[in-house]
Amino acid sequence: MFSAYKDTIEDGDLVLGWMTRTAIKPIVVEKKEGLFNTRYGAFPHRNMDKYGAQLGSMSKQGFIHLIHPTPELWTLSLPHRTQIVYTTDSSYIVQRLKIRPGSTVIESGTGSGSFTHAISRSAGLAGKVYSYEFHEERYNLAKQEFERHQLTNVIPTHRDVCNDGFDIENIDVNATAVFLDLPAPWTAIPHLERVIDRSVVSRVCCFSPCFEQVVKAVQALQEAGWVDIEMVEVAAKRWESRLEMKRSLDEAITRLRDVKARRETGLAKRNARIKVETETGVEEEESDERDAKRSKTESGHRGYNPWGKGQKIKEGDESFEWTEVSKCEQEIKSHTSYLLFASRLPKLGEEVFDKDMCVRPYSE
Amino acid sequence: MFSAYKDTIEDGDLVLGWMTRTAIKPIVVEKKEGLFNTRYGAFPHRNMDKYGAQLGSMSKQGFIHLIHPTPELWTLSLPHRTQIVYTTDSSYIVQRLKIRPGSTVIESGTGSGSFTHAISRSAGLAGKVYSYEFHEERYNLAKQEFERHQLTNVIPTHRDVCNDGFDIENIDVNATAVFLDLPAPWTAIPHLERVIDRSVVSRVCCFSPCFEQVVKAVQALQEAGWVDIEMVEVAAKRWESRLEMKRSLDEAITRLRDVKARRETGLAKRNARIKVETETGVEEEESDERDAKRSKTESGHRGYNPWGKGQKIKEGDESFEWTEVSKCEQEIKSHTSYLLFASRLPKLGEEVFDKDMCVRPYSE
Amino acid sequence: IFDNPRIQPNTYCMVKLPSENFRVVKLIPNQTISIGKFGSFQVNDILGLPYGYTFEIQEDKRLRIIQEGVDDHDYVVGAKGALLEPEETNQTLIDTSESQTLSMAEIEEMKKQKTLSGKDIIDHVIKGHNEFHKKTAFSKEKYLRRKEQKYLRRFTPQPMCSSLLLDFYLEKDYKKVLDMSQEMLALLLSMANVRPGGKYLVVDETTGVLTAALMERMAGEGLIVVAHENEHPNLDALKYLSMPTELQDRMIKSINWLQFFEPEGEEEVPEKTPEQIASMKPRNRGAYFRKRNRWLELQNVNDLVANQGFDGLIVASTLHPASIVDRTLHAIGGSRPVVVYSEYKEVVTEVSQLMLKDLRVLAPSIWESRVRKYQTILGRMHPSMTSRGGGGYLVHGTRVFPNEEVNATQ
Amino acid sequence: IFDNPRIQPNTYCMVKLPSENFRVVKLIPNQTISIGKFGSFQVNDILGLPYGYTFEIQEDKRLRIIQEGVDDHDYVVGAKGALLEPEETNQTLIDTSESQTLSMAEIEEMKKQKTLSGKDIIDHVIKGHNEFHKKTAFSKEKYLRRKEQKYLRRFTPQPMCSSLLLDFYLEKDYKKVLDMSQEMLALLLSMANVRPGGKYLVVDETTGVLTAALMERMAGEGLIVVAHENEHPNLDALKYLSMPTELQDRMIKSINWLQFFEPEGEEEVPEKTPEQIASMKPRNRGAYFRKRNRWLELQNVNDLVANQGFDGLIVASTLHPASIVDRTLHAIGGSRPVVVYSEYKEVVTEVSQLMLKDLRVLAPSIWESRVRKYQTILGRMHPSMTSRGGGGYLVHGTRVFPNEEVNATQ
Repeated sequence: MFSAYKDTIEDGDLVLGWMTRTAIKPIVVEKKEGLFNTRYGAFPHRNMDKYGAQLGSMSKQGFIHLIHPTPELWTLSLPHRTQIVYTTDSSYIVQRLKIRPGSTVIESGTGSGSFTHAISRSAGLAGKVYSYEFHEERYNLAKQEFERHQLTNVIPTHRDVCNDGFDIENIDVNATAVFLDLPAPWTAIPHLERVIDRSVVSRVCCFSPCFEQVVKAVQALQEAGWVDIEMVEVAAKRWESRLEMKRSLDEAITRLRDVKARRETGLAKRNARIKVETETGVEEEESDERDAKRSKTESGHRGYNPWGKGQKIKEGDESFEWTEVSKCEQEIKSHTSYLLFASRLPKLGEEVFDKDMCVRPYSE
Repeated sequence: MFSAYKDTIEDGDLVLGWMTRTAIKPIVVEKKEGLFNTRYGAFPHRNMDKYGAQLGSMSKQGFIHLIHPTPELWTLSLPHRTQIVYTTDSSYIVQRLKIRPGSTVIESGTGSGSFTHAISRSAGLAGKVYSYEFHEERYNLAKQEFERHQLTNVIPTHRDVCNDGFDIENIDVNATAVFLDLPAPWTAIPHLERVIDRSVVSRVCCFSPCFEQVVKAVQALQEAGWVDIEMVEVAAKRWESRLEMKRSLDEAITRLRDVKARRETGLAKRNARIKVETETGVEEEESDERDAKRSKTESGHRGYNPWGKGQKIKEGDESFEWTEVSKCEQEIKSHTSYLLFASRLPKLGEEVFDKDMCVRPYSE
Repeated sequence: IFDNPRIQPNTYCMVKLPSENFRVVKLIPNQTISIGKFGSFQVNDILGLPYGYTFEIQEDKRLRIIQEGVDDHDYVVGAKGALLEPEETNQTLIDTSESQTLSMAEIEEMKKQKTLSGKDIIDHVIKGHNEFHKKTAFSKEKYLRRKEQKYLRRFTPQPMCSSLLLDFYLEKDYKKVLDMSQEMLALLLSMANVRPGGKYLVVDETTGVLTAALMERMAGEGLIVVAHENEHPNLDALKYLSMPTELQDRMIKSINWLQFFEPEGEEEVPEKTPEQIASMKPRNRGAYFRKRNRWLELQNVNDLVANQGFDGLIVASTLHPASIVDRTLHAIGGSRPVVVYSEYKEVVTEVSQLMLKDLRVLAPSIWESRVRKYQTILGRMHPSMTSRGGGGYLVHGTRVFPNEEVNATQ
Repeated sequence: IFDNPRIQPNTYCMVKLPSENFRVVKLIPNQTISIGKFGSFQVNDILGLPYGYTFEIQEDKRLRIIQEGVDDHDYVVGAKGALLEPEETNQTLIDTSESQTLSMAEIEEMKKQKTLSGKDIIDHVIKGHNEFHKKTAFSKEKYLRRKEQKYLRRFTPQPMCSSLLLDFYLEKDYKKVLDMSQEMLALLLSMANVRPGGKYLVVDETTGVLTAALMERMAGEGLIVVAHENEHPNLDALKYLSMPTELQDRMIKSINWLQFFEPEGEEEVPEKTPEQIASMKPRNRGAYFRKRNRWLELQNVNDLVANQGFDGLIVASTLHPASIVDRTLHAIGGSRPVVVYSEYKEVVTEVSQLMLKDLRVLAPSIWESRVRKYQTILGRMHPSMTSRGGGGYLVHGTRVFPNEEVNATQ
């Protein structure tokens, strides 16, 4: 599922049932008896044929889209999204750690396992992802999920890496990329030396919400011989495109002229009526009140109404002019965590140097 | 100058000679003999009549605009702009510190005096700005400038406030707003108690580039009884509007079709020629080369050229379609300083409390 | 000048709640003000006290003043103590709804017991949470903050000002202030060089918050001409400021776009002689003065328009701003700022493009300012995890007089 | 698979200089490479060594490896020591050009003396600066960094990769990569779900950097079809990667828009019988195979187009992207990502608006990601004072199949 696309949905396949942007539910297809019940209607699994299809509910009242999982969409479908590494962070981490097909990666902790999916995808079937989790229940859940999702390159381990390190019995981990999402990364950093590949450049990223954690991690990295230590933040914003009605100044003036004319007409009428009323002895106050009400109705939406005030206008309605604008999401994630990167350069053999610690002079 | 606008330029007035966005020079007008020499030409002061005027140079080769100073434009005209408080920071500080007409403000250090101008403007003639500077030369320069600019509400003081505090002999400072742009604000904070107005809410802003400075300042503020301590950052971006040419897919296809047709025509001609050449014995290679050159010319800008390639097109040229876009400045100021705000609540008289430290029960 | 450091009767006041939300209340003496689930307090108890203090509502309705660092942040700052150890891990935490041994009904019952303070309830809730001690510092912090927001019966009166009005409308309905952030308002005021004595032509679709901010910066001197598209401008927000009506009447003049562009269309109200006035019925006399003053005001505004008498053009409008700038620029004095705010960058881009082509404006630039707030707690400093998107954009240019002779040769 | 941890002969290499600038060099054995004012080095001296180490050019041209924390940041990190005390003030500093007692000529002379290292020169310059000890920590830091950039004869070879290529083009001419930042490239690769074995339809106007990044993520498996508007696509950047030509030929296929939309216009190259081929002149035989292969490739691409065979559409183009999406969407498989990058938000907004109206795309969103780097020096941590503006935007949607029956009733 996560290592290649399918077109046809078959029994046992994972489908994301897309109702809205914020309501995406994973479905494991059982064509015989499966039924996906939502507030948009019921969807029998037997109707799920094709990834990408728009599927009508049994009652034809609603629909969903049948979406193929990707690590990014999977992240969106998780119920508890507070602990996850967002795509803007995770994509940057993958690029900076140079996680490529064939890479060996360490991740700790596993957490919800959502970032593990992204690393697994990028490391490919030729790569390996060692994912450590100290919380037993979370470890078990993640392990089951990785199996269900056939992330065959992921090796989950139940471990407190801060105390017990990253070594795995009988396995030479030899990682080139390390991601530490731990409350106290500085306690785990010294253990890395044993499990990174010292014949090439290794890279680490510590993911910490607080500044003070970063400071301690920097110290630990320096002490452990890591170089090119750099902290960054990723600031992400999502936008939606929209159409805003273009209201012209001339229309506003025309409308004011119209309102004025109608008020004056009303006033003239009113004066005429007052004259009549005075003659007939009807109280002026009462009539004033009536006039006020009437003029309110008149100056409502009956006159020149260039922008459809009081009407229900659909965005983009061709009777009006529109401006294309972009609108930022209402609430932005202004901070996820600080990202602290560092590299560990490979060991140099002694043969490289001469006695002055200079690179051995070149000889043909 | 800085407390009200003038329309007419008179002797002794300050004019900002605006050449470009990055070349703005202050001029003190001496109508008799003054001459403003620039690479855009020479501009005799006697021609400077009106603020806002576009003034041609003597040789009519160039022009400048005669701009009325404001604190913000003055900031732009300073030669050394590394030490200044940028307008996006300064405007926010003024708003958060509630600097209003009549406010008494403390500023330390004076620095280039550019922020002093903004505070002075906002505090108005009814307000006071006590500005402290420890660097004697800078103090002298600023003092002279404030006098020249008639910032009559500014009281500059040469002082190391960290060691010597803010007291001024025979003056009851009683400030309600404090701005500290110092390397070690925590050393100055304890001195504030003596000079802030304890009958109302006082507000402070510490402006520090490094995180570690902020941490120390937070400690000092807490110890000195300040509350509502909040650190913020101001991120500013400047954009320019631009027109980008809209290049349609159909035009691209038409162009490719045109190129192909002309190549095929060329090819047909060439084949015909080869036939002739073979008969006449001229070398094929030579002819190939000639053809290559010719076809290069042909496929250049002679054919269908929907976007004016190779021509000099002015942005917005009406022969083409354009999209209105905004472009961020090439280099943004991604950090100026951290802004640390806090409030000092007024002293409460004992009469406010009852014995349980509750507000005295209400009695008619 | 309309700022009073002490809480005054019959004024509006912002009340900050533990949830960080604001509520606007009018302080009518002898009344009781309910702040929802946070309880209620007597207006008289806070009158005359300074703004800014946090009060806790006691079981007997009396108010106790909270001292920051002592009572306040009991749990959060108290984290310096033993409660929150940042290096703890939550290795063994199993957080399900069963972890809380207190039932909703029990908690509700506690809330009704007036002898328990919010702090007491939180203590009980924590004790009832089986797994609390296993949480990491961060989840403890989050959990406690959520509980504080739910149970603490505290409130902080703050004086009304343009910044709080923005916060208030942004929360209620951000369209009412065109999504304008405090920092963008602040930037606008500086870029427009607002100060006492200025004369500003203003288009204000921020329910009057922009005009309120100008009033704060002008301190009773100068003129604000509000141009608008309806019969009256919507400056509702002004009512929340404790500003004398006389001052508003003197400084704020309104004119609709028809009156602005077609002043000749307004019927003149000719001056009457003292004799004529003396002979009027009192009711008619009042009407005459009102109309006559309104007429004189309009003439005054039209004089400013005709004589480039404005010290700045400030536009925050959904009515096509590019046209507004194009057609009102002639009223602005030389070297004065022109500032246009919009919720959308696309709108200010269009204005900027127009200004770039218009020789009457120098150096238009689009500005965006965004403030990022931090959780400012020693040992656990970090930027706020979430914040409002948006905030708006502005374009600033300077009104200049093109020199035709110069531009012909360029 | 084309990453080699050791420096290889005849490959391109990025050389980082003390000024933080990059230079691209080709490592031809036995040659000397000049890195401008920083000196020059022998290619052979670094061949076979790992990337990432920093070398200092000695007076005798030999290279010394710098150890970070020992040799490196001598002054800047050394600031932990006595040199820079952060609480110092510059109260008495008078910094004029006279403060430096060394003349330009003297400094130039020192630079020519091969026995002096960059560090020695900086030491001299500092000693020659009368007022240096009076500077604040910050100005010392800034001053030293400037001098380091000027005098240190150091360089760091880095392996070529898409990220460095972006840095390189952004500095040289950002238009060549459409102002794309590393974080936006990274986001694009994730949103497009790029992985080994995928088949992507790509419009690449980033001089091939985008294609290079795809190649890195695909490791030799899958297909990249590059659609373009000229006779050949511009994928210049690929040449800098040490990637076998065979691999490129196998994985990257190009097609111009005319061939894409009017495949019938291409003249068929019919298969010849073995006898026919055997009877051809060798030169003609080569031409036949070339043309025939090209023809088969085009048929293959057209088959993918006709059968919704692509696993993603990735557009980074200045040719009207909304039309490109509209008219190529039919070629993309169900539930596959559609990702469009542009330097301008206005352009992706238009694409997003089109997608919103097009039932073939689900949930289009515009994304902006901006990385902020910090000066990561303990005791003086702060964000970089300046950084590049721009970086670009992308819109992401998912290709779906509208159900006409369902949409008719909605």
